[in-house]
Amino acid sequence: MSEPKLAVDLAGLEMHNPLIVASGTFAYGEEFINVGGFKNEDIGAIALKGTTLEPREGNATPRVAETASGMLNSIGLQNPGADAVVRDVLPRLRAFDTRLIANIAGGTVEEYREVARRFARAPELDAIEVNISCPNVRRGGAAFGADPTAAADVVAAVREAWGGPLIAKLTPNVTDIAPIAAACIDAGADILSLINTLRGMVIDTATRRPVLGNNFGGLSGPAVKPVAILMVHQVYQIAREKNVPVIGMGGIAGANDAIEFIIAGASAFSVGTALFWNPSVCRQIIDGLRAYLIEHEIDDVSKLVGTLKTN
Amino acid sequence: MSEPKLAVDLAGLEMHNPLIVASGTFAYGEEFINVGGFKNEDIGAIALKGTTLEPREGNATPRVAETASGMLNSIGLQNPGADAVVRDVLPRLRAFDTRLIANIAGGTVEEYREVARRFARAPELDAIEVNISCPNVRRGGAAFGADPTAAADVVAAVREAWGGPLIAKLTPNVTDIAPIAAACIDAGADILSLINTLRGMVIDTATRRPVLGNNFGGLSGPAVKPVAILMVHQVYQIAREKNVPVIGMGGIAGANDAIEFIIAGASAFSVGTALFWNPSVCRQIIDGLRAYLIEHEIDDVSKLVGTLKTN
Amino acid sequence: MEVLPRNTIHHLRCPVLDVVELEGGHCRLRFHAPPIARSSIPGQFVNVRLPGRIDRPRAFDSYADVVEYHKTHPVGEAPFLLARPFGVHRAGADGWVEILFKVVGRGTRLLAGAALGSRLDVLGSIGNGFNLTQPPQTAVLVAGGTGIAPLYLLAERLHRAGSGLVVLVGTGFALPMTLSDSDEVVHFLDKDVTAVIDEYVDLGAVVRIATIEPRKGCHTGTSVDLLSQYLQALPPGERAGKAIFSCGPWAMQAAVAGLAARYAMPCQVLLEERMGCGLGACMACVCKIRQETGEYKYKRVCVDGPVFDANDVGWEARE
Amino acid sequence: MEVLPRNTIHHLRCPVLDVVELEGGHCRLRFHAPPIARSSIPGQFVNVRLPGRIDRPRAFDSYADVVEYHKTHPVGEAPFLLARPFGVHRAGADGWVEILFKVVGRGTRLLAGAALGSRLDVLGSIGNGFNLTQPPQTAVLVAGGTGIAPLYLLAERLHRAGSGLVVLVGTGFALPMTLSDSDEVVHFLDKDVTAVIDEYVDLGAVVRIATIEPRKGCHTGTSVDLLSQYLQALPPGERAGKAIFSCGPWAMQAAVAGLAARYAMPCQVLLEERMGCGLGACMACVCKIRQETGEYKYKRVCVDGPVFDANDVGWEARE
Ligand SMILES: Cc1cc2nc3c(=O)[nH]c(=O)nc-3n(C[C@H](O)[C@H](O)[C@H](O)COP(=O)(O)OP(=O)(O)OC[C@H]3O[C@@H](n4cnc5c(N)ncnc54)[C@H](O)[C@@H]3O)c2cc1C
Ligand SMILES: Cc1cc2nc3c(=O)[nH]c(=O)nc-3n(C[C@H](O)[C@H](O)[C@H](O)COP(=O)(O)OP(=O)(O)OC[C@H]3O[C@@H](n4cnc5c(N)ncnc54)[C@H](O)[C@@H]3O)c2cc1C
Ligand SMILES: Cc1cc2nc3c(=O)[nH]c(=O)nc-3n(C[C@H](O)[C@H](O)[C@H](O)COP(=O)(O)O)c2cc1C
Ligand SMILES: Cc1cc2nc3c(=O)[nH]c(=O)nc-3n(C[C@H](O)[C@H](O)[C@H](O)COP(=O)(O)O)c2cc1C
Ligand code: FES
Ligand code: FES
Repeated sequence: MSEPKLAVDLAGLEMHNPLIVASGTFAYGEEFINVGGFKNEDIGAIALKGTTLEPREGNATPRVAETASGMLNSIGLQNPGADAVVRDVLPRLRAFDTRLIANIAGGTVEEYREVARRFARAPELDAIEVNISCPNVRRGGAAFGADPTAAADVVAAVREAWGGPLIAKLTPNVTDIAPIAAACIDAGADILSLINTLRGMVIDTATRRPVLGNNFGGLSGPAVKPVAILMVHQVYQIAREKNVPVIGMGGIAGANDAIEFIIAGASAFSVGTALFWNPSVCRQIIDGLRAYLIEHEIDDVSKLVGTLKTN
Repeated sequence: MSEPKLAVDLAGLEMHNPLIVASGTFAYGEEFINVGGFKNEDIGAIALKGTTLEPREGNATPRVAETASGMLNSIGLQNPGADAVVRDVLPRLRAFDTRLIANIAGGTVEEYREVARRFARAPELDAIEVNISCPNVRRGGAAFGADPTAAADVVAAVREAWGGPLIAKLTPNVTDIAPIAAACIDAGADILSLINTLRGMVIDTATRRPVLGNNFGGLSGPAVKPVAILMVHQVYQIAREKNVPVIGMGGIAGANDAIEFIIAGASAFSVGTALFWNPSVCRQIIDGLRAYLIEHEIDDVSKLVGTLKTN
Repeated sequence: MEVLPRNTIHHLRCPVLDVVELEGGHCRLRFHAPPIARSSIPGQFVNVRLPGRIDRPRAFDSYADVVEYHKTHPVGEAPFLLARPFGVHRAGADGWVEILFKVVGRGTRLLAGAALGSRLDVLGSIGNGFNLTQPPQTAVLVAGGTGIAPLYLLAERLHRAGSGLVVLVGTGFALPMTLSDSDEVVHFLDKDVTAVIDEYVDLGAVVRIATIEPRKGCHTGTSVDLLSQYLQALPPGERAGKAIFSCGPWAMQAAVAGLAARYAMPCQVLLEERMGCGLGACMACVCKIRQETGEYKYKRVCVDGPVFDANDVGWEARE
Repeated sequence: MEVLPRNTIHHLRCPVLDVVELEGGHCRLRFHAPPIARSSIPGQFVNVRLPGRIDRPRAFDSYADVVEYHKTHPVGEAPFLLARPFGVHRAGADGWVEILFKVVGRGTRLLAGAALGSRLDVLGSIGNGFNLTQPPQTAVLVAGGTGIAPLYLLAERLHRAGSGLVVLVGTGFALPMTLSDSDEVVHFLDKDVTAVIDEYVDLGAVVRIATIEPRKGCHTGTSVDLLSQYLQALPPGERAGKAIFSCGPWAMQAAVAGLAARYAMPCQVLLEERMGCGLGACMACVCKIRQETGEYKYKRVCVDGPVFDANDVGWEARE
């Protein structure tokens, strides 16, 4: 078989392959260029670090803790603020031959809108991903993404400010993800991405304190993959009816994992935590994905999307 | 230091140590007696396999799949029905020098009540644990435990039928576990236990089918521990105000894990999946717990409960 | 079928005595486990895990030991691996047990790489073995792929009990045993089909092999073809005193069961199913089995099996 | 403090050349990594992982290789281990790199048990090393516990650059280096304090050791005590041309920084913080550092450090 097509077009977000580096695990993209073995060409897009309107300090340290097949993080959105990113960071990233996705966060609907407005001015930007897992400061800190109405409000606000591809990033910490996915689509999301991290805690039994400075954090890595696969499958049922592509993530550490997500319904996928323990993982995933497509005689990765046959 | 006290009294459920074998991982308790290295004395109580009113066949196979640091199961409550358990199983378990907890399940509130009524007749029984993770057949299959009102209904129904210690077993697949915990307490639960399994799926990329015959299943094992620890911590905040003890579980595979749960607020803890890969784990946990108490000069395990100092 | 009384399941840490790589990604692994070697009956299995080299709960000699261990060892983070079931292939009077397996995934790959002297976590022997209360005059052993492994212990015991042996093996491309050519032609097959397995020939067995891809000395086809030709050639009067014992993939065994039923031959099958506990506690490994009432019910392969009467298995319940 | 230009971070699979167990649960591990050996400057670190013996992503030579690999290897199930950071202890012209560490948890335990010839996953060298643009006349190296490890490479380079060395070490109970007794008494300490570390003496250093529990030849106390006595005894006129370099636990370094400030001595500290990526990408490893504006901001220990000017560190931000 000839080379299978790896390029994908997600509601106008055209990538030369479906691999996105996950927000928060790649900073603003500049760090990995120093790393031997990491290649720009291996990635279809970078989801930049979550950015808020004002600069944020982030949480107290320790900010990470290793867990069984995973890790907790509580970075707390340390970032220099939207203006600094638009002014200083994005222009430098032009050198990257890959798509750029801003990941935006906020404490109020207005903040989300305003951050999107700032990013909308950046010519370098290809898409905006709205991280709706953030606590809503006006409503006692429950995550926007935990409630369909709040989620829709955020997405609608960003939609007003940004005309390009709009990704709503869903949180897995919910009873039922389907109505939230539907609400985000109705509010104007072009693409859905999931999962963000699961809430968790680790206790140091010697000190009887949580290991993380912030007490609790978000679980990522291979441990969460079964949860993520199921949620992608569930969201895909809703999204495909409305022609909305899904970006899957959570625990991808090799080609086989990425393929699972694609079969479950993901048109593209993100790799986060695995970058920390294997900076060459992107190349390995793309090679493995290509090999799988060849072996299964699939000439276009898009034809693999959602091919799950349930029992 | 002299021997620390390991015996605990959870709202009348008196156990010689705080280790419970988790429901569904120990059948009706008879299987492990054949296993060399397993000792009856090592466990404070057995939570029996989930039991329904009528016998249930359970789900299609495969019913288990290994995941990163965990496993999925979709047994589907295969059980011989409450009457058979009361008539045939419980009398045989008298030989066990340990507490017996029935774990009951149902598709309607009435079924729960009726199962509890049948079990209430068994003199051997020490407590009833209500598994509220079951799908409510009258409401499109959403779990009872996903909604405070439905959860309370089930607990209240069982409360009517059973005067002894009543444990409500919470599901982690919810946006906010606190109101559900509160509702169960208000409805009459004497004890709360958590977590049941997280929903998940694994796909076989060769066949593009879910590995489990039932497509999806419940995730357990070390992978879920950070999620469980946080939820126990959250539920403990509510439960302690009402003097309701908590039983913690999810990924316990050694003494250090059990101690984490106790520090987070668990007065007792359950071990499930770890039994499958280490049938001697109960002895190891109890030995390690005792050693920890001695090292930290704690003369009663109850004094360790909820000693977490948050940062 | 009479159910044998359940024996104690030993939980042992067993040093690896030998690991031999064999043709076609197969592996023969021998470990030291006297109580298991002593008590295993044909058709029982062991549940094996390869503990991490360092990262594993172990037996403690003292509290100090436990304390030290938990200080440096976050137990929950130990590499997670459910036990893998393997039929007992052979067992020696001096306490060793052998399994024979094919590398198909993570668990078997780890086992194949086990260092000599390292310790395996073994539970065994588990399950009801083959019912041998009345050894047949002639036992017809039908194996698909690695189904050959648990059948060897059976062949040994049957041979000792005086049964004649016919062994019909189907294989993808390679067998983990010693192949030779025989001049003797067996009556129910083409004269070109002459390949035999030395280990079984040593037990006086008539052996024949089928392969999917054409291969010298082998029948091109499956073990079911071999059985079918054997039964077809068998004069009805000679069926008495013969019994079939089968092990292999589900579809193959379903076909074997069909032939056994057609020719009204007794047939015992060793089933495989994904397991959680391997101890009868989790209800993961079930299979539809006919009850005395005629009803089919889920029974546990691990402790109610893994050997069942072919007549009792609900073959159509699974594809 | 001038920030050195960032170098390439190599990602290599490095065979283990030697693992030596040392006193007090310490371990010295040498691996082969020519690009890292060549480029490492004192104070930089390597991020090391021990891949499972078999269960690890590896480099592929061909598609066939990849296909084969993914068939048998559920990659997501590889043992998960974040990389562990260790200061470069020594590096050889022929391409080896050494780290010196104490076994404190899972990662260090696995590393201490690494088989010779097995390969480590190494990222390095990372971070800005010590600023050596103007080597001091005398460098005062203050180490707490395994803080001794990264300071050795520094001592070597400073010695080569002509700096005199004073080395003050505090240790819990054992040091991973060769201890001897010296007859020479140093002016700022009791005459009973005579224990030295041969490796540093070979570089012409004045060395003294403090231990918490009384021990022959050692000062009973901490490395901070030693530094305090050294600075107190130092005539103010002799402070010029001297600089402090410190590595060890946070509280110890905070005290060292306090003394340096009191005596107006330049002081560089190598900080430790829990890391996610070790590459500057995740913002896990931050620490409050004073900016030119006077404001304290979180900076990344991995790539903005791990060495900082002691004056710039927000010591009180963490207890
Ligand atoms: C009673 C019994 C006896 C067996 N005897 C032998 C034998 O003698 N020789 C031999 O080569 N194989 C035998 N098998 C099959 C053997 O257990 C599997 O090949 C092995 O578990 C695969 O493990 P893996 O990690 O390499 O494969 P993976 O596919 O990575 O395993 C994933 C999970 O699926 C389970 N699994 C995969 N295949 C099977 C299977 N066929 N049966 C049960 N569970 C499976 C594994 O145990 C594991 O939990 C037997 C199985 C059973 C139930
Ligand atoms: C820049 C730098 C240089 C270092 N140089 C050395 C050295 O030369 N010799 C030496 O013995 N130690 C050194 N350390 C500390 C060393 O990294 C830890 O001892 C080691 O990571 C512990 O791993 P573990 O798995 O054994 O412990 P665990 O406690 O099981 O580790 C759990 C997690 O916490 C992290 N962690 C635990 N302790 C530390 C720590 N002190 N600093 C950073 N992360 C930690 C681990 O990396 C891991 O992610 C250095 C740390 C840093 C940041
Ligand atoms: C250190 C770290 C920081 C993260 N920061 C963000 C963030 O700023 N915004 C966001 O939407 N997700 C963030 N995430 C979540 C990831 O983008 C991703 O959804 C999650 O980690 C699951 O993927 P993984 O298992 O491949 O890491 C972060 C994850 C990690 C580990
Ligand atoms: C095979 C299996 C079957 C289970 N069956 C039940 C059940 O019948 N009722 C119930 O309340 N929980 C059931 N559980 C959930 C466990 O009791 C426990 O809550 C969960 O597995 C988390 O603990 P662990 O990680 O120690 O296994 C089952 C879990 C497993 C693995
Ligand atoms: S594997 Fe658990 S009952 Fe058979
Ligand atoms: S460890 Fe990730 S930024 Fe330093």
